[in-house]
Amino acid sequence: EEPVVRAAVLKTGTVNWELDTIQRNGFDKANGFTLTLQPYADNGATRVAVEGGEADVMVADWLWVAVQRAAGKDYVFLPYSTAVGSIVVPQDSPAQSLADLKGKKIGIAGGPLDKSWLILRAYANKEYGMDLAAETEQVYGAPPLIFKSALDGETDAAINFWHFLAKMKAAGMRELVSVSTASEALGLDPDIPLLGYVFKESYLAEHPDVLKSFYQASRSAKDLLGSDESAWDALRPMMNAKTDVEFNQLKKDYLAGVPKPGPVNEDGAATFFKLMADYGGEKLVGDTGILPPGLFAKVE
Amino acid sequence: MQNPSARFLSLLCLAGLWIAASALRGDPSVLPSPLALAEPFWRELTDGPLLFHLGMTTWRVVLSFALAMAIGTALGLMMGTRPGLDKWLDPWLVVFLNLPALVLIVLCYLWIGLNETAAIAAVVLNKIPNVATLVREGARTLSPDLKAMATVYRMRRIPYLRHVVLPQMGPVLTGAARSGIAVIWKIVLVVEFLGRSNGIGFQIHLYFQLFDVPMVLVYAFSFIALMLLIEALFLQPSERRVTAWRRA
Amino acid sequence: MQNPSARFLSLLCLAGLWIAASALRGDPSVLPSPLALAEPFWRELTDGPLLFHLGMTTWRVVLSFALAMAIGTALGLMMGTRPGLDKWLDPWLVVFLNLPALVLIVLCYLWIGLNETAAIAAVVLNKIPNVATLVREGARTLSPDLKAMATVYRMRRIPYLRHVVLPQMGPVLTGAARSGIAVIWKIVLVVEFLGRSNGIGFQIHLYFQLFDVPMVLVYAFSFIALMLLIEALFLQPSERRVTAWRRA
Amino acid sequence: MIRVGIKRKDFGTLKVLEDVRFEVREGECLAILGPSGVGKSTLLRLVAGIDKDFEGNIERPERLAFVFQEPTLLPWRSAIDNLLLVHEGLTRDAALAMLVRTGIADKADVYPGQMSLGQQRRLALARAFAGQPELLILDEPFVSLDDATADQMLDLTADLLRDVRPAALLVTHDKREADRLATRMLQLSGKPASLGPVPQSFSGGRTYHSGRK
Amino acid sequence: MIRVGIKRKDFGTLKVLEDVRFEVREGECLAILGPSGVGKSTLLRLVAGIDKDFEGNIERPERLAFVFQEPTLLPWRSAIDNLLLVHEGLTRDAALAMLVRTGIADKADVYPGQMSLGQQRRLALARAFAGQPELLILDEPFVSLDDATADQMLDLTADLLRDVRPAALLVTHDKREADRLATRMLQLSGKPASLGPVPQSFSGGRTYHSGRK
Ligand SMILES: Nc1ncnc2c1ncn2[C@@H]1O[C@H](COP(=O)(O)OP(=O)(O)OP(=O)(O)O)[C@@H](O)[C@H]1O
Ligand SMILES: Nc1ncnc2c1ncn2[C@@H]1O[C@H](COP(=O)(O)OP(=O)(O)OP(=O)(O)O)[C@@H](O)[C@H]1O
Ligand SMILES: [Mg+2]
Ligand SMILES: [Mg+2]
Repeated sequence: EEPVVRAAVLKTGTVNWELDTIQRNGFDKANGFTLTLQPYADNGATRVAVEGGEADVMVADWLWVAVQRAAGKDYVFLPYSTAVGSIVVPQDSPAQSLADLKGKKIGIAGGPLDKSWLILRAYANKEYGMDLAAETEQVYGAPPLIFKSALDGETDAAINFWHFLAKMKAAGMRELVSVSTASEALGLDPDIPLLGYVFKESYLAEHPDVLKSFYQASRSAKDLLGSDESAWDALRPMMNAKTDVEFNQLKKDYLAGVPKPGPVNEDGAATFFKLMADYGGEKLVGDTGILPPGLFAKVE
Repeated sequence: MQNPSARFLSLLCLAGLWIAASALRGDPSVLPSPLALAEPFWRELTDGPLLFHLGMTTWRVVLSFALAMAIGTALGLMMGTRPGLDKWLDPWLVVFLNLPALVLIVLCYLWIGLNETAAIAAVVLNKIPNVATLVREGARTLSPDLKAMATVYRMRRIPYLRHVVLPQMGPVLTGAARSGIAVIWKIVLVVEFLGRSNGIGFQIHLYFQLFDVPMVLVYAFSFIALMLLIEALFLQPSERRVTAWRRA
Repeated sequence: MQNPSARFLSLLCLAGLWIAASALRGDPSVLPSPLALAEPFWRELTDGPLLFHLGMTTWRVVLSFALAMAIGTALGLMMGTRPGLDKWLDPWLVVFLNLPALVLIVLCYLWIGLNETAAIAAVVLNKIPNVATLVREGARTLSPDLKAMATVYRMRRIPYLRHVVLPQMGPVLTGAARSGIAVIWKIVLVVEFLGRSNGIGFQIHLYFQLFDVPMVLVYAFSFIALMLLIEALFLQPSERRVTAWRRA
Repeated sequence: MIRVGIKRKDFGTLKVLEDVRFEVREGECLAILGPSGVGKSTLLRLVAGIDKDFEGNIERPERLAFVFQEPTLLPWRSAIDNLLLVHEGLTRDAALAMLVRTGIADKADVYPGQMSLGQQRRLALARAFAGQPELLILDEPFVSLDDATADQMLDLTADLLRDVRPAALLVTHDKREADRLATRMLQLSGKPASLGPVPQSFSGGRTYHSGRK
Repeated sequence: MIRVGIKRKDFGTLKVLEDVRFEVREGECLAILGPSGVGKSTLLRLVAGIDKDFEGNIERPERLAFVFQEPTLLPWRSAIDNLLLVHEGLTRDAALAMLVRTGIADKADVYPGQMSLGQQRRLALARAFAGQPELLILDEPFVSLDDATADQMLDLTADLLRDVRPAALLVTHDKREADRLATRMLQLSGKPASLGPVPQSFSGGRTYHSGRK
């Protein structure tokens, strides 16, 4: 009979757009499995769900998955999105580059280990010889609070998750540097998917076909969203876009983050990992500092 | 309240203050006026899932409350009346009292599984030490004279607990119950957003992530309204009955 | 405890249970043994930022605790002794008592700004209704006879509060303080992870995001250890002194 | 019957009782006299088994009744409930009859806090008499009562002693009460206190009172 | 001096006092007699201003002392602190002297719970006498005391009345006490109660007691 794939998702997460498209268009059945969604209100809950065996797949960033794998968990990673953040400033801010943020206050949503923040630190160091962490003041906070305090001008610049960034840009904030610009300047492969679906190897061993069929379904959904405007209309209610500007910004940024088909560039990933280790330290990458083998699922 | 209208007027004042504040602030996305909440509230109530989520949360609150109060009271009574036991259990109480809700909840979910049992267990474990602490203090002040009286007249255990101990613990218990239900509901919120797919906590966190302050308030206040009702219809009348002797 | 060794032994038992449980479970990433925590704890303490974060959290806890207890006690006393006032303020109390911590914290951050004042205000506002509820119940049981005595002998306000009211409120206050400090610290954790850049709550959330259970436990237990020390060194001796008359 | 053999009773460094030995048979009433603070209440508490921290041993029957020096009622239960809750088999009618005999039938449904102290004391008496005690202990039961009421209560007690025939222990400062109820009298005195005969000056009863003025 | 003019005092439907009017001057002592539950304590509470819920008006001086029918001490403060905390100007020596005069000097540093009831009552007396009251109210102050101790307390009270000359109100069931201390006596009786002369049978004092046996 058809295997059931239970996905633990953040109810507000963008991954719902893709999974909903899969269900709506029957891409799961077409690929021989049934997809069910378990929505949670917090990312941590999705981790607990998969770890505890209450769900089979979740979305996580690959660095985290790498560290967990290095620590002995049998997680594997299937690319979902390359979307990265950027740092934004108010429209009328005098800042033109990271160097101008010296002595300013930056609001950061993901905490001190946020990937975007680490890449920007590396970039500032390389471009301007500047220690961004030391020469600015950081305010960490929940994404909505960072969103609000940036709009209110309480902070001089902000780094937020990408769907909040889309709204901030729609509200008139200006992108100072995009993280993809920064990573290119650092010689990183911009196609490395930062977010991905995470399965347990033990689960995949019991359901050998699931990985491939899930990947196919995901690709079908992405293709449809990339080619068919009307597919988006179905998603609009769940996108929480108040204006057309916001809606289009979200759509654009989403499509920009669709990874290329095909296997992940593992050397590029290793370089990336090394860089993160330099800036994020052991906390972020675990005590090995080496990308654990077998992390990226082989589907083609 | 002998006078329900005072209750009502007082709530109106609060709403008035709120309206004034929101007019002063002038940013409905951050401080919407209560009037602006009426429409989304009505929509969620009639068309939306509010009742379903409220039901789930209430059920969790009621169950955990009953369990936590029962176990916590028993534990507190024992610890308050038996110094020998207290000496041994007290450090445990301190540990569990100060274990962060987040930690306890995550551990419960990890150990028991991401299910209803774990959710309830997490809330109950969170709350028991709290109740036990309060009840223990109350039990320490039980009148030795009444105890002597009950001993002499060979009162049995159940009538003794019911008519001698319980009334003395009354204020502590109502205090513990009232603040307890509030704390429990707050923990249930956390439990829900950390690992349940329904309930007010789930919805509040959801709308918080969407930065929809009005909806956050709609859900928060739906439970508060329920509590105001329960206060007015059950807690206060029963408290009034139980403490009648004080005012007589 | 007359006998600190009982305290110590009892904690050892708890640790023993934990070691056994973790051995049974056999998955150190989910339930590490306390022995496995010793090394990272020591590292964080000597090399790492543990002391800094613990300091920040403790400072917030102490400040909010002092404010919340002072205001809450005053409010509770007034409400407990003046039924007229109680009638008016009670519904407000219920509302604030049941306002979810998350909501209050977010609102404080939104209205006051993402700063320390907002953080402390959020905790204090969260805790005041709790203290007030407990103290109010205690105040309702104040002995009318002693009050009559104090009236007749024209005792002044301050000695009256100190020598007549306070000792009667003793058990309620120690209960409120003990459970209060625990609740406050839990709220501080939430406040820290939602909008502060340091403190135990910030660290716990960080490690929770990394799903690093051992480090989460290290940080959680560092505060618990502090509380155990405070209990043993301050709370219990002072409680013992204050309640000496009961055991005499 | 009770058999009391107390070797010593201390409160910390304060020695209160030493070598107090006596027996009281069914139907007997032993009155204990003695100055304030000598240890009378302490002795009664030992006899009743409320305080177990002493050297010596005491034999007592199962069914006790104790009128404490203060009323010791349940303030949150009505007067009649204070009888009914304490005595399991007691019927409402019997309880009411006892309230009638103690003269507080009109207070049956009010709380003790709504009664005068004398009425509360009578309620405590009613509670003691409502059972069928094998051992009756009375610690100054008739203070705060006017003479007429005290007289009624004395009659009531005498009736109970005659009908139920418990072993009885009565502490009082009032010679008339002792004369009326007791079959024997002993004086508690000394530091630590022990029992002895009542001094002659005392047994004269009313003649003593005249010396007061 | 005090001037009492109570029109009526009810507890709900229970009418307790009606038309109670009297005056007491400095140095005078008015004894109030009456059966248990008639309203004596209620009257005293009105006079002291503890209970303000009545019809009528009462003039009273500022400095009061009240010996309640029950000791009403602070159980969490030592005996001597019970004096010192209540009377602001009182020196430790003066307080101790008062404890000596009431015969409980050896209990100065223990808690009330560690004292016998008679000792607690004497502490309450000491507290009342330690100030310089302009109005002294005594609600059955000498019960639970043996005759010798009661005698001492009576002497002490007489001394105070002579030296400090407060207006005094004494409730008692004991005719001897009233004879000894009071300059006037009134009887509270009836339902609702009002004041009247003491009936003849009572004023005979000891002769009455003989009728008891
Ligand atoms: N708080 C109250 N509520 C209702 N009734 C009360 C209250 N206090 C006293 N009473 C009633 O008022 C009457 C008078 O009581 P009070 O205490 O003044 O009597 P008393 O003369 O002092 O008697 P005793 O000599 O027994 O102390 C009694 O019948 C009593 O039941
Ligand atoms: N819990 C206690 N701790 C210490 N001392 C106590 C305690 N209870 C009583 N005492 C002391 O023991 C002695 C005897 O007290 P007890 O109450 O037996 O006296 P009593 O003979 O009943 O006096 P009274 O006639 O005044 O009631 C007193 O000196 C008292 O101070
Ligand atoms: Mg005694
Ligand atoms: Mg009286």
